[in-house]
Amino acid sequence: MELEIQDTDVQGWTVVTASGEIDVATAPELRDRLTDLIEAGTTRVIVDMEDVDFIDSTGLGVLVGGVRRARGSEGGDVRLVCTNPRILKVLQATGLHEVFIIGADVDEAVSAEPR
Amino acid sequence: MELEIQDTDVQGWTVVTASGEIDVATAPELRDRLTDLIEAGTTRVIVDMEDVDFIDSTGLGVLVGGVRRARGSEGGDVRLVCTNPRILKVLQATGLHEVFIIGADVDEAVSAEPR
Amino acid sequence: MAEIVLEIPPRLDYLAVVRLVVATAAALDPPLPESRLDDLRLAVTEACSNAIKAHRPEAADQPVVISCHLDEDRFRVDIRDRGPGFDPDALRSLPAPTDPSRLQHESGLGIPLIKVLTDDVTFQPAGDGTIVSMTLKRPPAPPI
Amino acid sequence: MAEIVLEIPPRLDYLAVVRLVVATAAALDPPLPESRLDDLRLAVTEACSNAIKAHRPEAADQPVVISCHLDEDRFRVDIRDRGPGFDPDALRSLPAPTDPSRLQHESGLGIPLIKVLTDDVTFQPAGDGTIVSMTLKRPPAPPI
Ligand SMILES: Nc1ncnc2c1ncn2[C@@H]1O[C@H](COP(=O)(O)OP(=O)(O)O)[C@@H](O)[C@H]1O
Ligand SMILES: Nc1ncnc2c1ncn2[C@@H]1O[C@H](COP(=O)(O)OP(=O)(O)O)[C@@H](O)[C@H]1O
Repeated sequence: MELEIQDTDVQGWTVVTASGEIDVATAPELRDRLTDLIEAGTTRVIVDMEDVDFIDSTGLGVLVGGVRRARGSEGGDVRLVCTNPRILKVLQATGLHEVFIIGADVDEAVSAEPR
Repeated sequence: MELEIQDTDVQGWTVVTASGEIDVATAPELRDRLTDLIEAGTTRVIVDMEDVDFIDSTGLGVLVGGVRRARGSEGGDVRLVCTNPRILKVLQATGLHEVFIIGADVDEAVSAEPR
Repeated sequence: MAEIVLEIPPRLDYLAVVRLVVATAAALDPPLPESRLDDLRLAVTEACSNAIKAHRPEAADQPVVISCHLDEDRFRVDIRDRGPGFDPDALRSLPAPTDPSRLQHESGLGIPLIKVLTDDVTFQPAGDGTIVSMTLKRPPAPPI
Repeated sequence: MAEIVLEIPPRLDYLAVVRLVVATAAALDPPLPESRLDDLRLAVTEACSNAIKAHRPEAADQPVVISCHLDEDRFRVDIRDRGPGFDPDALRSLPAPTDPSRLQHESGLGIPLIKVLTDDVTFQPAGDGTIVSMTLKRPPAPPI
């Protein structure tokens, strides 16, 4: 798994672009990065999953933890960019598509109604 | 392994483009195609190996057999197009770079001096 | 019936190897369709990561054994660990996705996922550990 | 020292799986360099295809066993078959490439290749078969 972090100029959202395989072996790195961002006050985070080809339950759990921490702050959230049917299928199979706000691109994720 | 056979307009040479892995499991198909061509009188054959990422001793043996059969006819040969260092290394390790005529492209292979 | 067996040390960085082997075995003739290979890769990852964790710390020097059974009409993979065992029926289910307390749970998705992704799964206590057996059916061969 | 073991049916269409597993194991920390992974893939293919052929026809239902031994300074892979055994020192060497009779030989390149590609190889008779042990040294770790 590779991670890249980029500020956007859209309403203070920060984009974390993940690529490769997010599994129990690599997910801790994603957890650390998300936690660091949120604790440092960057509570609006988009995780761009367009280049992720595999995610397991540990990876999903890291995203759930991120959402919980981010939503603890006014206006905070961790949202996903994802159109890959493989990954969408796993989000659906776990019901997590009802937990996360998922957009087809960063603009769509940013402009969605909060949950 | 995939094979594609194309006539060229260069001096009656026919190009067999191989791709993928040529190993003991897939080489028999290459052997059959080469033997069919040569027995049908197409004794000038270029095997384009630019998209081959693996070849084992059985694959090399098939090429040696092809060279023997083709050189049995006046002006016949099986020549290789190969610039991939992985494959060139194996040709060198076996001394077969001194048996085959190897070009960087079809033109170079066709215009080389016969051995 | 062919059988492929893989033994790995109980370390999470071997999971990528396991996925590769199992998916490659399942793609052999007659192959599982691509989308079922995805299901298999994920189900195997979940079962195998549970197995690896179950080896800590007592069985850290014992292998986790993955065996693939290739039948005409089904593909079965067994994951055998030397862990303490567990009762799969005693696991608490997660709150509904719409329940705000769902966000409190970062784990517990593995076995529910395995159940959704496979056509059949069994958890058998095996003396000194557990065998998780997962089956995916192959699609019927097209008529000739 | 970690160990990865793979058992396969003696069928040539499993060679691609073997290459994958062995190369993936050797790419684990500390990884062999890419060009040595190529050497390893080819050497393992040669040894394993000899092992598979040696199972015909008597041992067609017995597995070929590939085990990888991951040490700090070297990677070793053993291929164990249940074939009739052979004497590697009795093999005739091939004519020189410049000798026209070289073209008469379409086989016999496997073991010479293994010897060139590995840092060490041994062929041990093992009761009911042969163990071919191939070692590739890892490059020394860069100074910190
Ligand atoms: N092979 C196993 N051996 C022992 N315990 C296991 C095994 N598989 C699962 N478990 C237990 O079941 C629990 C639930 O597993 P799972 O649904 O995969 O979620 P998670 O691994 O995220 O906790 C694990 O936390 C563990 O306690
Ligand atoms: N594991 C083995 N068991 C029995 N015989 C073997 C084994 N490996 C090699 N041999 C014998 O050695 C010969 C030479 O092997 P090799 O150099 O790989 O060339 P090839 O396989 O093309 O004949 C084989 O033909 C076979 O008779």
